[in-house]
Amino acid sequence: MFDDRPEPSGAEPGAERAALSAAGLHKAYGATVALEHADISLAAGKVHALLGENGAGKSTLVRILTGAVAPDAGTMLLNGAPYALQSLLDARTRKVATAFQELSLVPNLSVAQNLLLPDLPRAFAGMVSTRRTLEAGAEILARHGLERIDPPPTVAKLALADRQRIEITRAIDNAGQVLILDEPTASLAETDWLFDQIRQATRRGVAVLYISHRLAEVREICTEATVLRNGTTIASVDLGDASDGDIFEMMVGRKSAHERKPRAKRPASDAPARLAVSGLSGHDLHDMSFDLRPGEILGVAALEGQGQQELFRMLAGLESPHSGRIEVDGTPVKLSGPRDALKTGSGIAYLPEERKTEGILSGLSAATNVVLPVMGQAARGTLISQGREMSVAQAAADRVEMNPRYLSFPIGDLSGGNQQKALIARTLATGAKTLLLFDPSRGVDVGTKQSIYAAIRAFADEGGAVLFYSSELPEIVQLADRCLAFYVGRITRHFEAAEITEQSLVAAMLGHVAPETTEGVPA
Amino acid sequence: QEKFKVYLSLSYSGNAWQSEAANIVKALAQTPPYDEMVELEEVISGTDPQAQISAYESMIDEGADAIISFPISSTALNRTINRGCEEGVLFFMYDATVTESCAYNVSYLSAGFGENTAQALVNELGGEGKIFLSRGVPGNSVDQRHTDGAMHIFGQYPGIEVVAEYYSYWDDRTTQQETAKALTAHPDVDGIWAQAGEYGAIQAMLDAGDRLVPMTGENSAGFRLALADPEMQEKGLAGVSAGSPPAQSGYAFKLAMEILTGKRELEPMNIEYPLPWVPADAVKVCEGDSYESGCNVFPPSKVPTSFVSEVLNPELLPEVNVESALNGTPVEGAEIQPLPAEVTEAANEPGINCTRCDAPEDLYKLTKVAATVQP
Amino acid sequence: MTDAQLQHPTFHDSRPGLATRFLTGAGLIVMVYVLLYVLYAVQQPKALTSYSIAALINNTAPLALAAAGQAIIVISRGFDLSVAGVISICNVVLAVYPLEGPGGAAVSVLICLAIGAAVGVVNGYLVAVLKLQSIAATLATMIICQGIALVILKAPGGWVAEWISYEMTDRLWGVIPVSGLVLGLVLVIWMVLRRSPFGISLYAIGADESSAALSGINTTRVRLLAHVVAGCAYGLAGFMLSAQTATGNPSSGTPLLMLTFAAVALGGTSLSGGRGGVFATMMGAATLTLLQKVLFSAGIASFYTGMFQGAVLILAVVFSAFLVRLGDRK
Amino acid sequence: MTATSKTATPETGFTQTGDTRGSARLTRETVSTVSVAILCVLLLLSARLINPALGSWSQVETVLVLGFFLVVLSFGQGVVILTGGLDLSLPATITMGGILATSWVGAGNPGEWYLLPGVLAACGLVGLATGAGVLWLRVPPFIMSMAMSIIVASGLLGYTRGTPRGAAPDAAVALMKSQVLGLPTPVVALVIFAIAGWLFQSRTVYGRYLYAVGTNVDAARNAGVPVALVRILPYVISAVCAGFVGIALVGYSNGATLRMGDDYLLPSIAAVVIGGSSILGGRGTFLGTVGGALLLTILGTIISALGLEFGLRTIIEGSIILAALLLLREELFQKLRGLGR
Ligand SMILES: Nc1ncnc2c1ncn2[C@@H]1O[C@H](COP(=O)(O)OP(=O)(O)OP(=O)(O)O)[C@@H](O)[C@H]1O
Ligand SMILES: Nc1ncnc2c1ncn2[C@@H]1O[C@H](COP(=O)(O)OP(=O)(O)OP(=O)(O)O)[C@@H](O)[C@H]1O
Ligand SMILES: [Mg+2]
Ligand SMILES: [Mg+2]
Repeated sequence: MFDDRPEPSGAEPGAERAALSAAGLHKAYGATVALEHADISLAAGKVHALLGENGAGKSTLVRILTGAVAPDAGTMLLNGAPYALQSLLDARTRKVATAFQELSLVPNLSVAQNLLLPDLPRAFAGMVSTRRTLEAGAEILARHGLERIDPPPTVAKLALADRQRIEITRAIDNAGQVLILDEPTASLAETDWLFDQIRQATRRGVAVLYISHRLAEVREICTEATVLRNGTTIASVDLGDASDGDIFEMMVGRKSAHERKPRAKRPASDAPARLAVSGLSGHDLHDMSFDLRPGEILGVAALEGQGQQELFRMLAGLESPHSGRIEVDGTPVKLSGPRDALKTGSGIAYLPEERKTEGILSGLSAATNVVLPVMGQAARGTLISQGREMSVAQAAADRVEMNPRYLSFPIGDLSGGNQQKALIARTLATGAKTLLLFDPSRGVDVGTKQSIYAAIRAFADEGGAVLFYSSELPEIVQLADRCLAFYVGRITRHFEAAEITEQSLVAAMLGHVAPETTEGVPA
Repeated sequence: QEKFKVYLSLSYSGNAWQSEAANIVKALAQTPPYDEMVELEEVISGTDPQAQISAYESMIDEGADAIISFPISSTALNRTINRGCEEGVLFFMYDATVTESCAYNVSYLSAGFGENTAQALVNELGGEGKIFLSRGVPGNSVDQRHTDGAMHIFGQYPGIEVVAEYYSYWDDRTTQQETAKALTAHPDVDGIWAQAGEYGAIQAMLDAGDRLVPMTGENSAGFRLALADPEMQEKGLAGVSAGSPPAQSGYAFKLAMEILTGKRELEPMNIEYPLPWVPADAVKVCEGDSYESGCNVFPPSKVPTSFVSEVLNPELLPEVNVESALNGTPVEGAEIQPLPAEVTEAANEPGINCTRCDAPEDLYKLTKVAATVQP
Repeated sequence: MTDAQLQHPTFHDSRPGLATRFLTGAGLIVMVYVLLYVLYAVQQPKALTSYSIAALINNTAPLALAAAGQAIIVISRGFDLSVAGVISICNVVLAVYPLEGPGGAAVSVLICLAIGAAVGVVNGYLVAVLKLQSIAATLATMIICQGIALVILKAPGGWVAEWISYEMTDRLWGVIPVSGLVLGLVLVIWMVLRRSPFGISLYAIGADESSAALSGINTTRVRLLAHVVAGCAYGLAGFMLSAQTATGNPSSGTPLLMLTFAAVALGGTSLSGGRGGVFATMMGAATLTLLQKVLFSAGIASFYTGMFQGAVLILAVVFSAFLVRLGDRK
Repeated sequence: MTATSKTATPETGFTQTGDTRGSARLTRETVSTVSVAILCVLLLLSARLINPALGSWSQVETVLVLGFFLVVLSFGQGVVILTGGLDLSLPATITMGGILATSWVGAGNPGEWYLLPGVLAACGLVGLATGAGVLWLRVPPFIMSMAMSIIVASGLLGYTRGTPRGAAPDAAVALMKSQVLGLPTPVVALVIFAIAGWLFQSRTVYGRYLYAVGTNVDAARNAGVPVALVRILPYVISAVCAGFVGIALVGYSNGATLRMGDDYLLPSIAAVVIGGSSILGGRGTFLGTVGGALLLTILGTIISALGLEFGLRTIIEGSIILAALLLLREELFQKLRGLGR
């Protein structure tokens, strides 16, 4: 099975001498083996993709390469010299920098300070010079085309996407030798900025390790790839001569299960709307009106921060609209919170945006995380029966093809993708007839993505209604029956199934008004 | 004419002792003719010396004529008191004392509670046996003085073995729990020397087994009644009730008033309050509301077991009764009676009522009992 | 919810205005203090004499210093109960081994700082290196310290050096209280610390330790250092307390324990870390001591003063939190 | 939250059945609970070295009787801590329970069967106020409960004017002084309470909610947990527990004082933390807490049997607590986890 694993020396396709190479890395967390036997080798000036299913060990490998965790076994070389790390700082001094998937910015420090940590410019008496910090920060931002972002305010005040940009910028700025990006696009709607930055870096001769579950992206920016499966390097390939099918097979160890079937046309049902929104306005929302019918999958396409967060939060009862009406199953409602939303009418279940801070309950088992909204079902009388909890959770897990083995783990120990699966399983488990999914496949591997799509479709086919936002246009194209495009808090255009193409979506997302609609803001 | 401004400054309130002492003063201040002459204000500043210092400062600023106080520390307040004296404020400390020489101390501390009760216990035990020391508050000078006195006696009797020594914070409940703990290690104890909270020790003994031992303690109604109770004596209880009398506050207040009203020149600064001393056979339950005809404890129907009996004093405080002690109310038709002219001066107790002074040789001399057994 | 703006091409400054920054900082508590002082002065004219002011500051100093140390720990997202123990030890040491004269005083200060630092190192090691929960670890060290204090001095007594007890509570040229100068000095030191990398890291680990670590901050060192610095503050508090009470008491620190937290909260420092400051905390402490005076001169029935203290505590916190939210909203 | 091994779940997963990397077996809860229990026993046995009379059954009985108070208290405290709060109002609420029990109810009162619950309800109101302040006024629990403590305490001071009156209700005395199956009632009560408390925390829906909210309020809200209820109720529970302890204490020592609660605050927190809970919430089991409470009580009885001066005793006590904390450390647990592989 490891037939085509390369020699540690690094004689992999199309590479001159390896900038950074690692061989035989092994890492176990207590009883959980995250990495079995990983080899990888990056070439200077090249972008190398690291592919693998959720939980394959990518982030663990990343943590090792950056000194965040120490490997139990294995050797690492940087430019031929042994590369042994005591701490994160070591990596930094060796000019190896990382943008982590779970961002590593300090919320209550200013953008500038975050960019410059850990060593900030000094004034007299060893004090940090605020002025020079801001200047340096502004300078870095400018260098990476983010003049838009203002150095003084605290990171907490930024939108998730901008936080990710800062994280990336910091990494790129510190990366003299090696740049590691763990799912940099997880919350970026468009990749142009990122890819520019990466290309600049490679021009400087920096070796880049790029982790993503979006093959299209990977093919666009990367030349070669290493595939991890179950913590073991399966192969290092030249992306030129590997088809998606090959890669999928290497990742999962079997032929692709789901072919991309064209979206099954559903007769636009005339059943009363599950969810009807009219004239909804709020802080970032202006006069939204649309409705969502049973059996329908309604997509939302927008650059980040166009009001979609607020819309979803309002529909989940987390924020109250300034004006406008929300109707569930034909009756106007005032939702006081997600629990209330679950209980109103046929029920509304919500998948929040930020997995780490709004989604998972890290200490608790994945099973508990899945079953929580309907704990009652797991209880015999007043007492919860472990058995039932498991079986309820498993039923839901199966619908998203999540390995039941993970159910008994603390969810915090699962890989991000598996956490995401668990959260979707939760929304399905609630039995709600309407789902609000915010970026349902964020940080999820190709195979998982297909199973999640399948689950969503199946749900809709059973008469469920789904409203979802996605930062990936292909996802919308593939999944949505209808689609709304937002720009600065307004619906710029309604798409019917046929009209949904990436081009038209992009236009609408950028505020270009389609001929037929009148309102909207010119870019 | 304009009333005297008198402050009553407690460190903390919350146990029977403190509130009885305060109530007596309140009652006296409402008893004619003082009701016309005194404006009394009570201040509870808490267990923090800082707070009492700040309270004194405020009282001085308010132009107090006299401050009657239970000081939280024997030394921490000195500088403030000194300033007060300069501004002509009269300071009277009761029970606990201060070492500042310009303040009056009215206290029984010098009367030898520790050594006398210790000797009484030794006598009961015939000079040998295992005993517990149920002490007061750790790091408190009063507790230290009592214990030193007691150990001075116990030290003379090789037959006496202190098997456990614990702090009961002068509180029934704590005494009971600490005694219970000590009993697990020493079920065979022969006697208990206790400071306030003594009634808890009795309950702990009864919980542990149907057995009591000779013990000395302070003045809780529960303890006195138990001492006199034949049933308890059956079980082996014997001993004496002595210790800190809340009545000191009343005495201090009356002295202060007599000075303010010019009825008295008070030479000695440290005045000794006589040590109450009630052996089992001397316990007598009162019918009325005050200590007439030698009775010295009130029945449970009138007071809680934690009630400190030595709050009344027929010759020093004839004006007040048990109701005054419980509620701070004056007695109908009572009038303030003049105090006996002469006062007993207290012996020097370095660090307790004087600074850089020498204790008399006979500091621990026995005043209430004689040794009936020799070492 | 400001995502939309961030998409606008127009340039946005989301910094709170000067006014709000003042209000959300030490401003509120300063105003409260001034207000209370006015109340106090109205009822008690003597309140404005330099003596009363000095007396008040003397009274405040120990709590203010102790609370300052506590604030540093709270900002780094911890609790420190050992403050009670450190103060007690310093107090009994100064009372049992008095060192006369200015020289003696200097040595005494150093001793106190050393004691505080030592305990701080132990706490720091337990919390930062051995990863014990701070509240638990410091509970243990507090108990141990109180034991040590009792071993050094069984019962209240002993004498703090005359020089310390008089000079440290005196007024320079009959006006400026020395204790006030000490507080000022500590503040200056904090100003520097806060702007030092240590200070910034302190706030960082308070807000999000793992991110701070991934950002290259040596969280272990910062935490350890924080406990040492705090320890020194406690030591100083013990020194000032001794100067004021002029005597030793093995349990002198205990009453200050809860008060330090009250002061920290009054100062608007959030107990969940990453926010707040030492100056505000000191003002909080000052407010607590002043409150006693005000309630006294207002003639509140002594039984019920607690009610007012509690209420004030809640109100102050509610109000400052409200202002902070105003600031954020802007 | 027991962990099942991969063999426990046969190849039901659609994908990645090839992932044969092992999973954790022991949970930190079990480990810390067990080790606290072991520590208790060791401590009891080692006591014999100090004094032969110790380690006897009678000592165990005393420990359990005295431990009863702390166990009940630290249940309330633990529930609050589990949700990421802290309850400093225990001392005042204990005292309140005691004072009301003696002054409202008192000895030989036929109405005690409804008056005593009334007392508990009154204490519950204090908790309700604390919880409300924490939730709606957004006052940090630490401060809110501290303030409530000060307020209630001074209220009681005023109410009793400094002298608590009356004697213990008969029911309270019966609870503390009677025997069941040849055991002191408190001992039996403790066992029942421990089991009930554990089931409540670890096996009921509400219990799970507690863990969820303690782990991450926002995530819990998104998961449909009734956050408001789950954040307020613990303070009520804690206050009721405290009130109950107040009544029990009154029954034990037949009378109330205004300071009867003071010595219980720090122990109640220590018990929870030693029992392996996180002070930040979301982690810990009640059985661990029970262990912690008993550990502290045992320590107390042994310490007081040492013939040393108080200072040294205190030092030893602190050191042993510290030792216990170090033994129950996260790292050690991680290592164990590694062994359990
Ligand atoms: N700290 C940890 N403790 C226990 N298990 C861990 C820990 N970190 C990672 N794991 C486990 O190691 C495995 C590999 O995790 P890792 O994050 O490297 O996967 P991944 O390839 O990044 O997955 P994804 O694609 O979802 O990000 C996962 O199954 C995870 O459960
Ligand atoms: N120190 C730690 N303790 C506990 N869990 C940890 C620790 N470090 C990492 N983990 C968990 O192990 C998992 C590693 O997977 P991670 O989410 O990093 O993979 P990923 O590749 O970034 O996710 P994805 O690719 O699905 O977006 C994470 O879920 C993380 O929560
Ligand atoms: Mg990952
Ligand atoms: Mg990832």
